[in-house]
Amino acid sequence: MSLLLLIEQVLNGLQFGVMLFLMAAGLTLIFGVMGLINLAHGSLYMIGAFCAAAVAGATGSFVLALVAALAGAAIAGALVEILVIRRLYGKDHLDQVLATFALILIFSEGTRWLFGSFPLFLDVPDALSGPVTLPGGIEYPFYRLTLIAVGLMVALGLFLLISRTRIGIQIRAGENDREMIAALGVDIGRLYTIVFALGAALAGLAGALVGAIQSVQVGMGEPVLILAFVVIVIGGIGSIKGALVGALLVGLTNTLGGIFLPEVMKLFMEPAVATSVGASLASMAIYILMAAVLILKPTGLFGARV
Amino acid sequence: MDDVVLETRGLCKNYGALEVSKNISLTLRKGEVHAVIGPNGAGKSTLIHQICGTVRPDFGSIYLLDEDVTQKPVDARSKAGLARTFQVSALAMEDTVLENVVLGCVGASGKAFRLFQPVLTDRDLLETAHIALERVGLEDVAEKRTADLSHGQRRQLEVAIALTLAPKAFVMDEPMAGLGAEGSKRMTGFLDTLRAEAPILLVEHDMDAVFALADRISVLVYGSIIASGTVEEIRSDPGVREAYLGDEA
Amino acid sequence: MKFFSLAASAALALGVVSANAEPLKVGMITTLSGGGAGLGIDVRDGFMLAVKQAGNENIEVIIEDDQRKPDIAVQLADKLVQSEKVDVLTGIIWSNLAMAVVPAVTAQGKFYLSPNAGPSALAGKGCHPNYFNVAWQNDNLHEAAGAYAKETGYKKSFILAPNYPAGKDALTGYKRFYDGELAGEIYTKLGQTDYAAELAQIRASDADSVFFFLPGGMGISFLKQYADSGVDLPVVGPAFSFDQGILQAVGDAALGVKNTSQWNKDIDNETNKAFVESFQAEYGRLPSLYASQGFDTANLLLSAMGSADVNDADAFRAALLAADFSSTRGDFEFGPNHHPVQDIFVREVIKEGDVYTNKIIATAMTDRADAYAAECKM
Amino acid sequence: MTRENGLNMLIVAGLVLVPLWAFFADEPFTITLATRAVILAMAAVGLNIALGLGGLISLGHAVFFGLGGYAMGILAYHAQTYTPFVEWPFVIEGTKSMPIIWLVAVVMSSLAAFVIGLLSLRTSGAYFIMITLAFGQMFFFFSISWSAYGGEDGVSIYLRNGFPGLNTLAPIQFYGLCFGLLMLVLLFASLLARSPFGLALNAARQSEQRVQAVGMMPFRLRLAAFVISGAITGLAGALFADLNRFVSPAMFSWQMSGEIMILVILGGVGRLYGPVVGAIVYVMLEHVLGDLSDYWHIYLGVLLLLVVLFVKGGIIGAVSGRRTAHG
Repeated sequence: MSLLLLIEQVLNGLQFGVMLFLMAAGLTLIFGVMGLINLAHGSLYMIGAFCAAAVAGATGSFVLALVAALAGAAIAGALVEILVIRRLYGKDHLDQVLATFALILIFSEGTRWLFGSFPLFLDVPDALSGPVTLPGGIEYPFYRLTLIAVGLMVALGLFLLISRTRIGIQIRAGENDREMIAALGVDIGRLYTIVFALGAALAGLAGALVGAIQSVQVGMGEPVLILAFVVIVIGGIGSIKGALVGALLVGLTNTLGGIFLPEVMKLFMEPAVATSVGASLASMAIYILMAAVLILKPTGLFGARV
Repeated sequence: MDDVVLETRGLCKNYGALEVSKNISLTLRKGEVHAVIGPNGAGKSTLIHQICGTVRPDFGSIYLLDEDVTQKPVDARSKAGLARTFQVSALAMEDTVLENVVLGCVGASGKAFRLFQPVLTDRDLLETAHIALERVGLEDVAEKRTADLSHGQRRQLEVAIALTLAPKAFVMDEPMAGLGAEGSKRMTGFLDTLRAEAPILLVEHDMDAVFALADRISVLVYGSIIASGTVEEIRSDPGVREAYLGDEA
Repeated sequence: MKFFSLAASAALALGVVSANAEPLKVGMITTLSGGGAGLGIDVRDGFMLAVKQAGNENIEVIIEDDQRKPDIAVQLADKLVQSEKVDVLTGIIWSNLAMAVVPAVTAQGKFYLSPNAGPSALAGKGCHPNYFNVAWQNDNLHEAAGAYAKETGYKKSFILAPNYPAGKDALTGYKRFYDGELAGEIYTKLGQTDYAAELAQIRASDADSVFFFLPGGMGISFLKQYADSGVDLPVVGPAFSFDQGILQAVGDAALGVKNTSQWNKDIDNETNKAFVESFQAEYGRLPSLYASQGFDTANLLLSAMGSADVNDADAFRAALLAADFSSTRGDFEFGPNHHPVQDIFVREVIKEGDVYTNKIIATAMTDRADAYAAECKM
Repeated sequence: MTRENGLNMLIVAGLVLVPLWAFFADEPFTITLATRAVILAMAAVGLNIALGLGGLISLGHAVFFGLGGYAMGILAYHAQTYTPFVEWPFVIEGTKSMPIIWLVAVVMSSLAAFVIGLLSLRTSGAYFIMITLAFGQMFFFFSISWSAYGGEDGVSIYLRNGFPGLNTLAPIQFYGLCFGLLMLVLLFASLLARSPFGLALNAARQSEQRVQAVGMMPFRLRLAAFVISGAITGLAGALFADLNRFVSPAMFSWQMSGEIMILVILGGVGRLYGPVVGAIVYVMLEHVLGDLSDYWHIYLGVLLLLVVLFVKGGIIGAVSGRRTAHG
């Protein structure tokens, strides 16, 4: 395998990881601040993609589609927080898991009821379509490159938001000591709604961005949701830095594992079997990674609290 | 010394730059109550954690009946004869008082992996449990849910569970806290009789109780033992008066 | 108690019970909710359109949703057989669900007509006199793709499919008729939606063509990313990723792609024309491959009903085997293992006005049966 | 007799009478549904030991359910194709005998639970939920690509396996077998809850420190509970596969884990009969709502949400009026 191909594959892993980060960041924030396990986060991803597809279909503008995705997911997130999630903060994880599982059912079938059972169309905008040639002669899709850039910018923005702004201070305080922020005179209810909507918006953005190169359909959120959980658990629940590191780890493991494991297997067995066994191992790779991390560090790489 | 039951030798523990235990050596002998006192933040809790095994010391060792238990986990120390009561009650709040005490009996009897005989029909366990309850005066509330007990009653329950272990040594973390004057007095009387069964390492803020019970007192300030001796010696130690007792006496 | 009996009798029933004759009861188990519901809905709509057009009062169809879960499908089959006492079952979309349901159902003496799934086990050693496949054996469309690749003169194909039995069958089927070299052979994760890594491998290889089998959302994702990757090799695939329901979501990315199918809306015969027209009129959308299969399945059944009584199993079986109905595909007959012997076409994706659809450009295989018929003993 | 006990007896009576009525009324499908409820209940009773007594929120119990299913699928597959399961170093034949299949199912799922527990119980809280989920996904993806036993297609068994002295093909007899096993498992679970082990496990859930301080290792208690829990769910898996005469990777999916958990929560966590009520209600809902609309998942979702938000202690908690399961 040539070096150029390897570099291209690393870029692919990076792009996948960065998109996972958008999902995982919201998930980990919500867990960190409110102590909530939100299985319905994948539904917000789906809502983002559907909003984008609907608006892009109506207006033809990708920028408007992204705005719609952000707004749609944020509004859905805020609504759900106020109507349902709010009542779950005090409850144990078990109730949260069940209630948010119920939300998945409602969102998925609701979306199917509104948009039908067939996938929706959402495409890469013309300005970003097609490949570009990178230094060294690598041809790489421009859109994916853009995704990496957008993801890294959002990550940077999140770090700035949390380290520099007033709401960031409140979020950090909330992660450390819930009673403290009440003592600081912060309206906790409002803070929680904002954090939830922020997480939802990030998920919606990810859904719209990824939807352009994938299939916009009901149920698209759950596989990503599970991966995002793997990410935040590897990184340590509640840690944005952990989410970023975990997302890149998972992205790279997933992409590179899929390429190298079959090759490695070919050293031991005949090609046809190796391809199949290697592919099976590759599909289990990230879960093996996660189990290994947890066995060595039971609270993840950057996690403090249990 | 043959009659030493529990001993720490040169315990050191740092949390980053903060030294919470500095070379702590102390002994607990047969038949005595050895009180450890000191201001808040002096490192009393960390000391107890190390003795009971929830925190590992950086240096130094802990001996229980001449056996080095420094590397042993909590449950092994308990099995070896160390009974502990907690500062903040650690009880199964949803269970009844009796069940909590029986839990101690189960641990002591090694019956934890019996899967079939209902625990509340095991006569041996029940007898031990009832005796323990009677001794601390909780017999009347045996069937009550633990969550419904008063703060003082939970203290008593902690002691009752410790009794079921028939330990070689007690480590008690503020057993008087929240008891009130009357309860405190009764607990003091009870602990006074208990020392004959097994010696008590007592961490306590209630100075009346300490002076009434302790055979020896060690004073812990900023992670170090600054003085150790009989009640009289400590009362008259100028260093102690200055560092600690001064404000309270 | 009341609850149970209520539940058992509250199934959706269509058709009118005729006064003198006991109507033939058909149980349809198909996927109507959750992922993949689009396919089940098409099969159901195609089937019911034929039933409606026939105006036959002696047929009663009970439709159940399997949610694409094998255990639910088995449970529904039990219900239809035990409580509803149906004579014929049909409707299942997915091979794994078919494998869960069909052997047990046929063992109980019921007829099963498959409108879609055709796993190799049921075509070969596990064939059964009461099992008829009206669509295709699973390998067929892949074989046709391989034959087309050979015909076109591709010498180095890069082939990929998900890592599950149908995926392996697909690659095997393609290789059965394709005789060039392989530039690469990849099994992807089932449900995978990002194919960047595979596309990089395709680009890095010296392939002259790409064959893929990625049903549902996987195929949509692959095609969009393929179009965006700058790889410019000809693509061949089975019809599943270029179906009417899916194409609109793929858009321009699919234009020009060759795919193999036993049906298309432009097959020139009266039945097909009427079917396409009436389906559009009834449901307001173009019919899909699956709809045509549902439609044919119903017509096969109706034709058998016309000449035999379902209670006389042997006669009814013979009537089914005769396949005396006019198919949307034109010629239609069954082979000895009760799987179709039919022509398979090559289609190209085109745009008609605003709608993406297919047109037939060639015939890949004529009178193709399947590779497993010889193993079938019945 | 408390209201909860009364309710429990009512449930048992229902589980006896409804299928009997269905038998005489010639409604075999009702018996099939009841069998499904009883088997799912058993899987959930298994989970309830880890979840209710041990406080271990496992989102990976489908692993054991699936292993039980595959134990049945693989053994019966070899028996029906007359191929030995293992040829070397010694020949092991497949079997169509339920008792042997159950034994294998229980042993396999216990072993898996032991290994998974050993690794997972080092973590707690949300991490435990997620690591068990990860193990589930590993098994799921492995089984999908394991072509020897059908991969995603699964394994189909043409005839239900046999039990000495019974005709398991008759729905009522197979139901009786499953019901009998459920009763045995419930008896075992009730003994376990009241045993010294149950007391200690339950206490470890409430205060880990306390249990350690009286000389027991919470880790070992939990591991034992996890193994017992996995074994019961595994047994249920073998029965479930036999009910469907089919096993596939769907039994390993995380939705399956979630479903088993829903049964427990719906009925009441930590209550002996909670999983049983949960399973009965769930199977009925699945059935009734499924007929109402293609979009019945919405109703199911809303219903579950209402239970979580407004009904403390699940259905049993609501009916019996006692809000907590213990004490």
